[in-house]
Amino acid sequence: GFSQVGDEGDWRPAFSRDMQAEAKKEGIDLKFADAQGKEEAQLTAVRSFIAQKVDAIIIAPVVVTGWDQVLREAKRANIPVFLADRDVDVTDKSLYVTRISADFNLEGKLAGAWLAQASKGNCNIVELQGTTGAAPAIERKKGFEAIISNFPNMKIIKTQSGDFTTDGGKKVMEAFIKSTDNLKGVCASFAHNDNMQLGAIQAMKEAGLKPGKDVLMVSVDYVPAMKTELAKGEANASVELRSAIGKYIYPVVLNYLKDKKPLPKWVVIPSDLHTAATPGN
Amino acid sequence: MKRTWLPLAATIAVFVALFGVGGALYNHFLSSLVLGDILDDNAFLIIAAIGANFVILSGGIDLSIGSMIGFVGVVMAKLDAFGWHPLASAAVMIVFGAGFGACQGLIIDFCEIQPFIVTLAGLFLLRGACFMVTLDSLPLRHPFVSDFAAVALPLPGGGFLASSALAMFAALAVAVVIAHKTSFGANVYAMGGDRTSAALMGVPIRATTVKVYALGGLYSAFGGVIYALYTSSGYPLAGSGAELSAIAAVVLGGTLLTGGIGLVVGALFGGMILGLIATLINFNGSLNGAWIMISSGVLLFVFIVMQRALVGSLTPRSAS
Amino acid sequence: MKSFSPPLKISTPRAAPRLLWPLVALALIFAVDGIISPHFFAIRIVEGRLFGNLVDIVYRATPIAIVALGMAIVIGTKGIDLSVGAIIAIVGATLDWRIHMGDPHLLALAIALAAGVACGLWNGLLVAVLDIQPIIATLILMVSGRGVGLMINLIYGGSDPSFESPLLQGLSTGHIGLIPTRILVGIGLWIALWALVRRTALGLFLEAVGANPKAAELAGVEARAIKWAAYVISGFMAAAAGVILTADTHTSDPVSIGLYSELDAILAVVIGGGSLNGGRIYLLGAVLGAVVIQALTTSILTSGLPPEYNLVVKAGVVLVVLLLQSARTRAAVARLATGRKR
Amino acid sequence: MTARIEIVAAAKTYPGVRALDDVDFHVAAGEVHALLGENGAGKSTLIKIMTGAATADAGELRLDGRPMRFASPADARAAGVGAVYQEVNLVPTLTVTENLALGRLPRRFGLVDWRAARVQARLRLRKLGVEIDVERPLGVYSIAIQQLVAIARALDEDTSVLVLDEPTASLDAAETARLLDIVRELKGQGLAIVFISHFLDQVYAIADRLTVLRNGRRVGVGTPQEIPPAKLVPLMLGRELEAVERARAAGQTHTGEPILVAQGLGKTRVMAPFDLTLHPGEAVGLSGLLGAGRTESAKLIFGALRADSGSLKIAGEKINPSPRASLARGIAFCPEDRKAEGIFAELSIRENIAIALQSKRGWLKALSRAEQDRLASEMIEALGIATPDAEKPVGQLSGGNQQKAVLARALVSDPRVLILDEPTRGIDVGAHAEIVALIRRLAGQGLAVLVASSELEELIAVSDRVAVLRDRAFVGELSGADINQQTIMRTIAAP
Ligand SMILES: Nc1ncnc2c1ncn2[C@@H]1O[C@H](COP(=O)(O)OP(=O)(O)OP(=O)(O)O)[C@@H](O)[C@H]1O
Ligand SMILES: Nc1ncnc2c1ncn2[C@@H]1O[C@H](COP(=O)(O)OP(=O)(O)OP(=O)(O)O)[C@@H](O)[C@H]1O
Ligand SMILES: [Mg+2]
Ligand SMILES: [Mg+2]
Repeated sequence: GFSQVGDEGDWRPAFSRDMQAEAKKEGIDLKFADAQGKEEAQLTAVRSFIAQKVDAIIIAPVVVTGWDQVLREAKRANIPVFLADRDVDVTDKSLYVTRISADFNLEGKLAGAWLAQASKGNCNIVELQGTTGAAPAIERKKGFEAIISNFPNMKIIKTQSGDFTTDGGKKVMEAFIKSTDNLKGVCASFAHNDNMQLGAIQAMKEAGLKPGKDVLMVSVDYVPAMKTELAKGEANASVELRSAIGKYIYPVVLNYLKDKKPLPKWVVIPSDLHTAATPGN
Repeated sequence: MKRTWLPLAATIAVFVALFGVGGALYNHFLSSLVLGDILDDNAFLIIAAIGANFVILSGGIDLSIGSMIGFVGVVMAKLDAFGWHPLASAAVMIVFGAGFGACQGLIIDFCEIQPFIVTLAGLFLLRGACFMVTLDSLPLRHPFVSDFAAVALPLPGGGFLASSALAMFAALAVAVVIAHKTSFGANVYAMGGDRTSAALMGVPIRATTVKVYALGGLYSAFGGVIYALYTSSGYPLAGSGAELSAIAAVVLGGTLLTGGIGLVVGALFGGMILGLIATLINFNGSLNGAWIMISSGVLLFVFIVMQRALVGSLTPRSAS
Repeated sequence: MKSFSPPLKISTPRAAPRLLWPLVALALIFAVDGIISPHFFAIRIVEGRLFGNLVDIVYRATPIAIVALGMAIVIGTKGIDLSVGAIIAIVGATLDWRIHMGDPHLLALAIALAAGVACGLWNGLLVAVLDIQPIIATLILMVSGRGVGLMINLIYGGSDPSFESPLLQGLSTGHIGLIPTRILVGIGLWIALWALVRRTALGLFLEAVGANPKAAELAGVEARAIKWAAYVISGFMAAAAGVILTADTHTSDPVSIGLYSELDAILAVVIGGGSLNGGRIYLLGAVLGAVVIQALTTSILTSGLPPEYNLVVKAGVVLVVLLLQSARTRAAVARLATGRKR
Repeated sequence: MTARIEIVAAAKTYPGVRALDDVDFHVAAGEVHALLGENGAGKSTLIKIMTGAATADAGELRLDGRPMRFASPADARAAGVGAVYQEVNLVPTLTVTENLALGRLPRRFGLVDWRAARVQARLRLRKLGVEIDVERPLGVYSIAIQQLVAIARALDEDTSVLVLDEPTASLDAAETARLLDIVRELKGQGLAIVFISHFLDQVYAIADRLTVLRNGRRVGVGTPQEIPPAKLVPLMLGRELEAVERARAAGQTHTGEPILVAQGLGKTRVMAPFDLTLHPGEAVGLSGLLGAGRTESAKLIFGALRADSGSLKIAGEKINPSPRASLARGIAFCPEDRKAEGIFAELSIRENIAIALQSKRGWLKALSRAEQDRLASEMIEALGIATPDAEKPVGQLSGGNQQKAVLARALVSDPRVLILDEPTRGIDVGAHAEIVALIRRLAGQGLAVLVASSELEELIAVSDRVAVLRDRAFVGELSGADINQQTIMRTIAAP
C-alpha cells in the first residue's frame, strides 16, 4: 500500500505516476490511495491497507503528527511501514522502518545559499509561501531563513501565501508589484514551488518587468515548465525535488521484506540545484 | 414518534447493498474490521453531522464545522504543550464550541442575516484563528491520548469498536433524546417546517435559533475533540471541507435541507455511507487522485439516485 | 371632511438602499487602504494600458463577478450552485486539451464554453428533473469535477500543460485601448445576461419559480425547464470565467484553479443584496459584491499583513459588511448611539 | 360591562399604509365581539397586535384592566389569549399531534410524553367532530381540516380570550354550523371571543357586539340591533352596495359546440371517473361537502393533477392536460390554497397579476412594463385591491387582497374557460358581490366558467348548472329551477 498526500502542483502527480510505474517494473502489486491533502483520509487509507493485509505500507504523510495510533495498529498486524518524502513525529521511532526522502529544509537552504552567493549577501527578497500550514512551506521557509540570517543585508521584505498555485503566485506577485512601486529595491523572488514562480514571472512580464534580469528568481521543484523558463533566462535557479524516487524507495522496501535488517531512520535522496548553466538546459 | 422513516430505511438498504457489493469485489472487505474502521474513522464526522442535522432540521445551515474541528485540535494541542489534561482542554473547547455557535445563532436571528453567510464568516474566522494559533502540526503527547485510543470493544469477527466510535454512539443517543423527547426538539422541527407559523404558535424563535446553533457548535467541537484524540495531534488545516461532508451525510440520512423533515439518526447512516465510499476506493487501490474524485462523485450520485428510487419519489413522468 | 385617510403615497425606495451598503463597505475598505498605503489609488499607464490598484481590483474581480452573475440567477430560483469552481477546472482543462490537439483557438474556446454548458445541463438535470436538493446535486459535480479536469489533462500527457494563444491571452490579459479586455468581456456578458433576464420574461419566470414553484407551475410556468435553464446559465458563466482564468496563467491546473470561487460567488450575491431564499435576482448587486470581495483581497495582499491573518481579516470585514446591511443592526446601533448621547 | 381585553388608541403604519389609526376595541367575558370591515381595513392587524404577533406603533393593551405587553404570541398564550390567524398558521410538516401540542407538551420524567399528546389531540379534535389520523403530517389534509385543527389548538382549558380571524372562510355549511355551536358554548363558559368574518349571516347569528373598521379607523361600534345589515354595509364600504342581480338568466340552457368536454376523467384513489361538459357562456358550479372532491376535479380538468383515465377535449381538440397546455388553450385556474399555490409573496402585485398571461405568451416576448402596469392598475381598480401601488409585494397585502390578486391573475390571462376554486375565500361583502356580478358578466360575454365553492348562495347566484359531488365522485347534476338550497342540499346528502 502507498498512501499519497494529494495532487497539488505539478510535482506530486509526477511522483505518484512514478511510484505506480516503478511498482509495475518491480512486479509489485501496489495499492494506491490519494488522500487529497486530508489527514483523516490518509488515516482511513492506512487502516484499509491494514484491513487488506498488505505486505508493506509506504506513507507520504500529509502532516507530521498524529501517527502513533495507526502505526501501532500496523505493527500489531505485523506490517512494516516506510515513510516517503515527509517525516512523522512519533514517540516510538520503532513504529516505522525508515524514511526515504528528500529534505525540505535542505531545499530551502540550497535556495538561500544560491541566492546569498548570487547577490553577494545583499538582497531584499519577496517570498511566495506555499499553502499556509503545509509542511514543505514551513520547512523551506525555515531552511531559507536559516541561511540568510547569516547575512545582515539579506531581508525578506514581503511574504504572502500563493497556495502553491500558478494563479496564486501571479496574484500575490501583482500585489507585491503594486505595493513596492514596481518592485523597487527588490532583488529576488523566492517561491516555495515552481508553479507559484511561474505565475510570478507572468505577473512581472505583464507589469513590464524583466524577471531573471531585474529580479533574481529562485524556487523549488524543477518541473518541466521551469526548465524552459531557466533556458529562457526568465528564471535563475530551481532546486530539484526528485519525483522519480520510486527507484530509490522500492529496493529499500523489498530488501527489508527479505532480510528484515534494521535500517537507519532516514535514507536521504539527494537534491540538486539547477540554474540555466546546469547541463541539460 | 412517528416520522417518515422511509428515506432512512432506503439509505440503510443501499448501504447494506453496497457493502455486499464491496464484499463481492474485494477480499477481506466483508468483515467486522472494515465495519468497525468505517465507524471509527468517521466518528468525528458523524458527531459533527449530528449537530449539523439539528441545524438543518431547524431550517438553517452551518458551514463552520470543518474550521471548528481544526481549531479545537490546534488549541488542544497547544494546551497539551502547556501540560493540560486533554479532558480539561476538551471541556473548555466544547464550551467554546457551544458559545461560538450561540453567537452565530444570535447574529443570524438578531441581525436577520442568512445562516449560510454568517457561518461562512465563521468558517473563515475559525480557520484564520487556527493559523494564528500555530502553523505547524502539533502532537498531543499526554498519556491519556493513547489510553483513550486503547479502549476498544471487540466485535464478533476480529473487528472492534474503538473509543471514538463509542463516543459517537453516546453522542447520538443524547441527540435522539433531545430531538424527539424534549420540547426544544419539537420546536426545532416546527421552526424548520414553517418559521412564521412556528412563531405564531409560540415557538421562541430567537432562543431556539441560538440554542440550535449552540448545539451545532457543541457537536462540531466535540467532533473536533474526537478528531484530535484520534489523530493525537492538532493541525491547522484539519477538517477542511468537513462541513460539506457533514451536510452530505445529513442529506444522505434523509433530512431535507429546507428543514422540518428528517431523523437525527440519519446522520449516522449518512456518515457511514461516506465512509463506505472512501473504503471502496481504498480497497480498489489503483485509483489516482483524479479517479478518486470522480468515483466519489459517481458513488454519491449512485447513492442518492438509489435512495430516491427506493423512496419512490422518482415518479415516472409521462413524456407529454 | 372625508371620513377616510387619504392613501399615503410613499414611493417605495427599491434599488437605492440595497446597493448603498455594499458601496459604503467599498468606501470603508478604500479609506483604510488610503491610510495604509498612500499610493494605493495611483493609476498610471504602463505599456499602453491603465495600471494601478483600482484597475487591478476590477480586473481581478471580473471572473468572480461573471461567476456571481450566474450564481445570482440560480439563487433567484432558490437554488445554489456549488460546482462552479469545478466547472472552471473542467473548462480550463478542456480548453488546454483542445489547444494541444491543434484546434483553432476560436474553436477550442467554443468547445470549452460548451463543456461549461454541459456541466450546467447535468446540474439542471439533477435539480429540475430528479428533484435532488441543489446543494447536494451540485456537490456531486463539485466533488468530481476537478477529477474530470485532471483526467482531461492526462489525455494529452499533461506533464506540461502550458500553452500560448494570442487570442485567448488577448481576451484575458490583453487590453483594448486603455481598458483591459476582460473587463470589456465581463461588461458584455453582464449586459447580455441583463437583456436575457429583463428584456424577456425569463427573469420573471425565474423569480416566480424561486418564490413559489407550485404556484408558478399552476400559472403555466414550466418550473422544471426554468430551473434547468438557470443551471445552464450558471454553467455558461462559470465557463466564461474559466476561460479567462485559464488564459491568464496559460496553463491548466484543475486542482487549484478557481478554488473557493463558489463561496466567493455566493458571498458576492449576498453582499449585493440577494437573498438565498430566492425570488429575486439582482445582477448589479452581484457585480458590486464581487468588487467588494476583490477590493478586500487586494487590500490584504498589498497591506503586507502576514498571510496567517488573511482569513481572520476577511471574516471580520465580511461580517461588518453584513451587519451594515442588516436594518435590525443599524437600528440597534442607532438606538445605542442616541441613548448614549442623551 | 368590564372588558376582559381592551385596546386603546391603537395605531400601526406599514410602508405606504396606515393600517390602524387610533382604534379602540374591547371584549367582555361571555361576549362575542365581531370585527368587520373591507379587505385591508386592518382587522387582522388589530388582532395581531392584541395577540403579540405584531407590535403597535402606539396604543395600550389592557387585560382585565391591567396594562399588558405581549412580546410574542407565546406571551399572549400564557396570559390565556388564544388565536386562530387568518392564514392557517400551523406547520404542515409536523404531525397533527405535534401541531396541537407544540408549546405545551405533556411530560413524564422531564421528557415529552407523546402518547399522552396523541390521546389529548384525538380528544380535542373529537370535540370539533374531526376524526383523522393524528400521526400524519398536517400538510396532507385539506385547508378545511387544517382550519379545524388550528381552532382545536387555540381552545385550551385556560383560554379566556379567543380570537378567530376568518375561521369559517374554508368551511362548508355543516362545519360552520358546528363551529358556531362551539363558539356559543364557549361564550356560555365565559370566554371573551373576537370573531372576524365576511359572512354577515354568521356574524348576526352569533355576535353580541360589532366593531366596524374602514381604512384603519373605527367607524362604528354597537350591538347588532343598533347596526342592522342595512346600516352595516355602507359603514364598511363607505358607500351603498349596488343591488346585485341575483336572478339568473333563468333556465337558459346552453347547447351547441361545447368548449370543454371531459370524458371519464379520473385518477385512482383520488377521483372516480367523471364526465363534464362546458359550453361557452355557461357557468357551472361544483358543490359538495368537505373532501367531496371539488378541488380534485377542478385540478384534473386544468391538468394540475394528472388524470390516469379518460380524456379531455378543448374546442374539439383532444389534449393531454397540463397547466401549461391548458393555459395555452385559454383555460385559466384560480387555486383554492392561496398561500401554498397562489401567491408569489416576494413578487409585486403587478408581477403576480401578469405572470399567467406572460407564460401564455411565452418567455421570449415580455409584456412591456407599460402593459403590465396597465393590467395591474385595471385590476386593482376593478377588484378594489387595497394597496398604495402595484409594486407592493403581494405577501404584504391583507388576506382578502391577496385572494383578489390571485383571481386577477386568472382574469387577465384572457381565458375562454375560467376554473375558480373557492374564488371568494376571505373576500369582503362589497367585493364579493362584485365578483359574483363579474362572473355573470364574463359568462354573458361567452366565457365558460367552472366554480367550486362551499358557499351555496354564491353557487346559486352564479351557476347555470350545478354538478354535485360526494365521496370523490360526481353524483348528480342540477339545472334550472332545481338550483336552490333545498335541492342541492338534498342531492349532497342523499345516501
Ligand atoms: N407586513 C406588512 N407589510 C406591509 N403592509 C402590510 C403588512 N401587513 C398588512 N399590511 C397592510 O395593512 C393593511 C391592513 O391589513 P389587514 O391584514 O389588517 O387587513 P384585514 O382587515 O385583515 O383584511 P382582510 O379582510 O383582507 O383579511 C393592508 O393594507 C395591508 O396591505
Ligand atoms: N371531515 C373530514 N374527516 C376526515 N377527513 C376529511 C374530512 N374532510 C376532508 N377530509 C379529507 O381531506 C382530504 C382533502 O379533501 P379536499 O378538501 O381537498 O377535497 P375538496 O372536495 O376539494 O374539498 P373542499 O370542499 O375543501 O374543496 C381528503 O383526503 C379528504 O378525505
Ligand atoms: Mg385579514
Ligand atoms: Mg377544495
